Amino acid sequence: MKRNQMLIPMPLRYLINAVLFAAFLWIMNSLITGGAISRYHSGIISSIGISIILAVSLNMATGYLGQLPLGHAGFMALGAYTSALIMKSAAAAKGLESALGASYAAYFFPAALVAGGLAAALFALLIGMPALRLRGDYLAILTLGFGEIIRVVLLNIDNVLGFKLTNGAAGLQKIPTTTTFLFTFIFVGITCFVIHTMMKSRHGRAILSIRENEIAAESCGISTTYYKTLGFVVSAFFAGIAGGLYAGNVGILNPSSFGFMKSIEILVMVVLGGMGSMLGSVLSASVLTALPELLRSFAENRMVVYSLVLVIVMIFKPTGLMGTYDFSLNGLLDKLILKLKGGNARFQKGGPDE
Amino acid sequence: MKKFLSIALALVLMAGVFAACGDKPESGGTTDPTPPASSSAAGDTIKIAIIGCHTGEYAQYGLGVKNGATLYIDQLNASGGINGKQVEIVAYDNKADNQEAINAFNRAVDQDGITALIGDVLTGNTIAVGGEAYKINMPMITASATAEAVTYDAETDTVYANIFRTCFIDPFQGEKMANYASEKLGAKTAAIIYETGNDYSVGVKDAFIATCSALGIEIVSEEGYATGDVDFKSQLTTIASKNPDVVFCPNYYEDDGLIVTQAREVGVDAVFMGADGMSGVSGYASAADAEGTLYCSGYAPGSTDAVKAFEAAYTEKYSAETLNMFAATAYDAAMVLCNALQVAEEAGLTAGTDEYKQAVIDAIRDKSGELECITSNGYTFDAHNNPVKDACIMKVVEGTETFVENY
Amino acid sequence: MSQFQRTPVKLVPVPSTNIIPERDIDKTPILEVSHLGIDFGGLTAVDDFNMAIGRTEIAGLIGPNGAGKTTVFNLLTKVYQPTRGTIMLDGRDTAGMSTIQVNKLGIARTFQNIRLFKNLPVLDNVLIGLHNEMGYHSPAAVLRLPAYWRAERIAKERALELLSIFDMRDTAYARAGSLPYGAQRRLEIVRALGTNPALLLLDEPAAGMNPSETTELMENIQKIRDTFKIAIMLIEHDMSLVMGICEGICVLNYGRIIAKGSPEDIQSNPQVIEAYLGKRKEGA
Amino acid sequence: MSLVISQLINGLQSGSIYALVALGYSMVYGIIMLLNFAHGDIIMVGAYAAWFVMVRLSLNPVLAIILAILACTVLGVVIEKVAYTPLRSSPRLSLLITAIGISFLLENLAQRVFGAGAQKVPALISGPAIEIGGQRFSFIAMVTIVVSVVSMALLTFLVRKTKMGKAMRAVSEDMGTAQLMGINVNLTISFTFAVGSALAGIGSILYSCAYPQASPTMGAMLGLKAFVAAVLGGIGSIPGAMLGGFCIGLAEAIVSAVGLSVWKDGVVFAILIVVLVVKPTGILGRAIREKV
Repeated sequence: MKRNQMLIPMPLRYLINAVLFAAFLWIMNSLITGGAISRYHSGIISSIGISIILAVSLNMATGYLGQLPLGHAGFMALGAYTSALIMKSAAAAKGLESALGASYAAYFFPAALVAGGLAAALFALLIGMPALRLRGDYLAILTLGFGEIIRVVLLNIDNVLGFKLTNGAAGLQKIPTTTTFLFTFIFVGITCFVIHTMMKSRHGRAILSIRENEIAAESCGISTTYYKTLGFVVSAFFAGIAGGLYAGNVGILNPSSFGFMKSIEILVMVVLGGMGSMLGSVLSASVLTALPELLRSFAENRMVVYSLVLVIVMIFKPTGLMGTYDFSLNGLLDKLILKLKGGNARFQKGGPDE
Repeated sequence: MKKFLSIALALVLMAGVFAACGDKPESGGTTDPTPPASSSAAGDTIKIAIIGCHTGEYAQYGLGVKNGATLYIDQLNASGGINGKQVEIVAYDNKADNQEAINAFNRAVDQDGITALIGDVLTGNTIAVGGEAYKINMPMITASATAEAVTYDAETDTVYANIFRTCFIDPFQGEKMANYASEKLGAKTAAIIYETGNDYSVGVKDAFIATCSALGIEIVSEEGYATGDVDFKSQLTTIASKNPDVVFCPNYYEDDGLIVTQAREVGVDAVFMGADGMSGVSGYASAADAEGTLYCSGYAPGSTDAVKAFEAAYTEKYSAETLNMFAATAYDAAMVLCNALQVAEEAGLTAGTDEYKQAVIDAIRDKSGELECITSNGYTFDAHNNPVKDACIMKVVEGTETFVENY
Repeated sequence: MSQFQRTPVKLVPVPSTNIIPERDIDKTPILEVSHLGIDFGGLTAVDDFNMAIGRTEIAGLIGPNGAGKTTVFNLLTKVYQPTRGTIMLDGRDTAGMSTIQVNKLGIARTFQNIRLFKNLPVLDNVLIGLHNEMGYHSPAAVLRLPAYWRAERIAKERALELLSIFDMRDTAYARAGSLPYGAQRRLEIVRALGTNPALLLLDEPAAGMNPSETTELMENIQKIRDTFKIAIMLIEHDMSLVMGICEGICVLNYGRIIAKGSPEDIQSNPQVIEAYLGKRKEGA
Repeated sequence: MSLVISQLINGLQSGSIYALVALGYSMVYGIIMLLNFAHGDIIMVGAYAAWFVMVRLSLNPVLAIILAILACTVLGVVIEKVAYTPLRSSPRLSLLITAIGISFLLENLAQRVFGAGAQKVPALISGPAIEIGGQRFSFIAMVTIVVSVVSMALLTFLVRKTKMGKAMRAVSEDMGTAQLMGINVNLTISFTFAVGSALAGIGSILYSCAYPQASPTMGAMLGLKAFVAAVLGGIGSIPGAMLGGFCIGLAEAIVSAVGLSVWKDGVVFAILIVVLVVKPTGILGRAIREKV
């Protein structure tokens, strides 16, 4: 019986996807640099990419880990401020520009993004260690509180430090606008890839087992605290990266941009797409980011619609629109090959990696 | 891994949708807006954008600006437009979000081919849009963004030559009120209560403190509160114990109403002073509590015939709720901008070209002094593109806000 | 955390019994419990519980409803921390350890109210049981290094072998929650076996099974003991199962042991008959 | 000295309102283990109701008070029936997300209906300041403190001494068993929501007296802080909610009094974090053991 085997072998699957993704990046990038896609549209596409990173990373904590952190925007803020400060000081150091040429931003920006991600991850670790011992609602309220504290600190830290760091309510201004389509989507790719490969491993299964049944997970020898923290920290890391991209996209940061409202907006994307479905998160992040631009009437009633979506989805389809379904191009190819061969072998999912 | 594909598919889909869907902007209030012209503004109309927060918490400011500017342009169009060309408005709502503001600006430039911009409304949004506008030298005039950083970057000592405003800057109001307190009220001590999460409050407060120390007014207490707070009694109890001559509260009127009410409750009997955000405070505090409260404003309702005509025209067309100071400054901003556009048109330049933009910018800066504006006798701008004009001092007398003097 | 070295069960092609783990060489008991007790807010749920289980013994824990049987399991697996007494596992005191630690030391269990990972495939349920048997680190997983592929391949083979004990290989890709009730109980046993235990605790494994399923289960429990050479302790209300396969039986009533011994001893013990079987006698 | 007393009264006044709201949180959490995010927004609806009755309908304050409390009570029960009952057997996460959704729905609907700006609520209660030993106490502050203490006493009586109270305690202990014992679980849960929301209604009246404005987001931060109060006091405990409310109110007053008012919100959430880490059951709460 060969029915559990994948017809396209594993490394080839990765290769097919990598080639297609690279082709997508290249085509879109040349369209943008060539001017076929206007600055307005490419700006929205970048926003979509940032939303995707946020939704996919929150899905890690909500959909896979089964926790409800309400401070995702706080982690985004940490990443945004960290990478913005790095980019500002890099821009201020004139020597860098002469040493590395005009494209010094291309060298620095990824490093600044990763630094932003690490800052968010560090704080997630600090807050996660006590918070994740608590169950459900308490974690939600604690992360909410933490998000608020981050906002208050960003507002007032300058008064304590005695020098300008975050620039308080006026906001951090004149951040180099280095976010491009390519940067955004390379990081979208990295985010999806890392979270996907992580979830299809023993670590990912441990995280899922916590969502499914924490007591049973412990009885299987899974260190639930460790894996909760891991999931939480990874989620925060990518939120931090998204924050950095956001900072580079708008060029100005205000603490008020990262309030509770923002966290809820990301949560709506995850819930609508289906908790536990990466594809769902990607699709709903794209649609919910683009829709207000497309439909003015939607933009006005956006928040009412969002809140209704939360309630209605939970009551009538708690799994979200996509459920936990995830699309696989190679799976589709497998099916196609089977059909072409005329074999009547039933298609079955298989392998550690789909 | 396969998710990459999903993303790719989703995005290609999205891009397709965008390309296919040339969504119309909000109706600008002019004569029927012609369908989006691909040939930018070179046709029979001159396109300008109005960007601001038309929905959400600060909607009354954004709508005031939009309506005020639209009112002037409608009047202008009715009287023949600019050299026979009609001015067409494209209005975009930025939902008070920086990212949305930039998106809206890019859309106005790329899709609608605007020649100038009136906006943005909130300071943060204006700085975000200003960054983009400066890159392409797009003439821009804001009626409401009061932070110094909108037109001038202190860090690099750069003036954003393309950006102007018709409202005061934050430091100006703080300075004016400190001077007024010293000169007219003879104040020796002052206390401050301000909203920490609001750059406007912080900006005015900082200037007030700086001026006070120069004038020898002692700041006996400096209290902050968080956005959304409604209980100020603890801070006010502290202030009451210091017994200052004046209490300066550079906040929005709703908070100021609560502050004045609670202050009287805990026994503060000092004079309250505020900045332009205080306009409207009389609706949120009893006449007795608010009696004598002073603030500066960019516009004195009902003070002159021109102002009265504006108010009548405005209330005829729009709700009186949005008739605020920024509606008046936006009316002026539209007047200043249209005057400059006329200069550029008369010079025979082609809209959209660099020379055209520069001509508009030069005209705003140099040719606005003679205009009959409603909040100032013409506009002249200082080295940082800020208007040089007096503040109107307003005072709450028996529950109504009355004009005292220009100061 | 210290962890004593157990030789992991080799990848034996089940049901072959050629390779035997070495842990059964000496004859000391795998589990020794003395004076174990727990109070819930003044109420004594279990008191003075003493028991020893041999290395490859099948032991039974019976008693009327509410006697405290499941509480004993929860104490042994540290879901509850005992108020009194000691639990020695393979000669080591488990005082202060967590559920996770005692599992790593060799106690695995099933639950009275089934606790499967319902929305995951059957195979993944078993793979989660095998979690600690796979050694690769997260960077290896994310970067898909050879260590990942190797460990995953071996674990998958192992999981399928474990499933074949109960002839469940064909359901490997079905959702665990979609299995029939009996199969879910069997899957819990397979998952527990995945953690490579020295002592397997089964909480009412035959609940909800029909007589033929129960007979099959009895055979399988014995087969597991013989194959893996492990000790098994089970809570069960089905007396035919308990009397049929248990070598030692412990009877609990009101949190205390009222009788211990072989099935024959227990069946003839008057106290047990009074407390437990008495009902049946009256009804007969 | 008088400064200290004034600050204490300030703290007790805002603490009383937190306490009333915290009671509602605590009761609902105790009975269906749901963090009812919408609870704070019920207060917002109460304030708008009072405003609507007095300003738009021009009726007298007593009627406004009664109608506002009634509106809150009905709204609480309707939310429970429409949004929470269908999800009673769903995972806790779904229920929590629904509660957040309801909270947002109320806020945004209020914004669409009444506008984003604040509405001034006319004085519902007024009276002269009371002077005791040369110290001036605001009339409203005194009323607020007294009303909330009386409400708590009544609630304690209701839960301890009445048949409905026994049913509430039984349902919160074990819903299934309570049902087997012939208790109408649905009715009991609805009743709990009604009582909790009525308390929120009283809170909204006191709130409108102290801070005479109604705005769409007024309930959000108030609700969160009241929840912190409930957790601090021990969730599920009536005196705990009261104690927690006073503690939070006083903590805020102290922080403001020493000149750190900008950190007020931060301090409240820091208290929450410390409580959850050090003693998750709160000051007067008891541990809930999950059945395995």
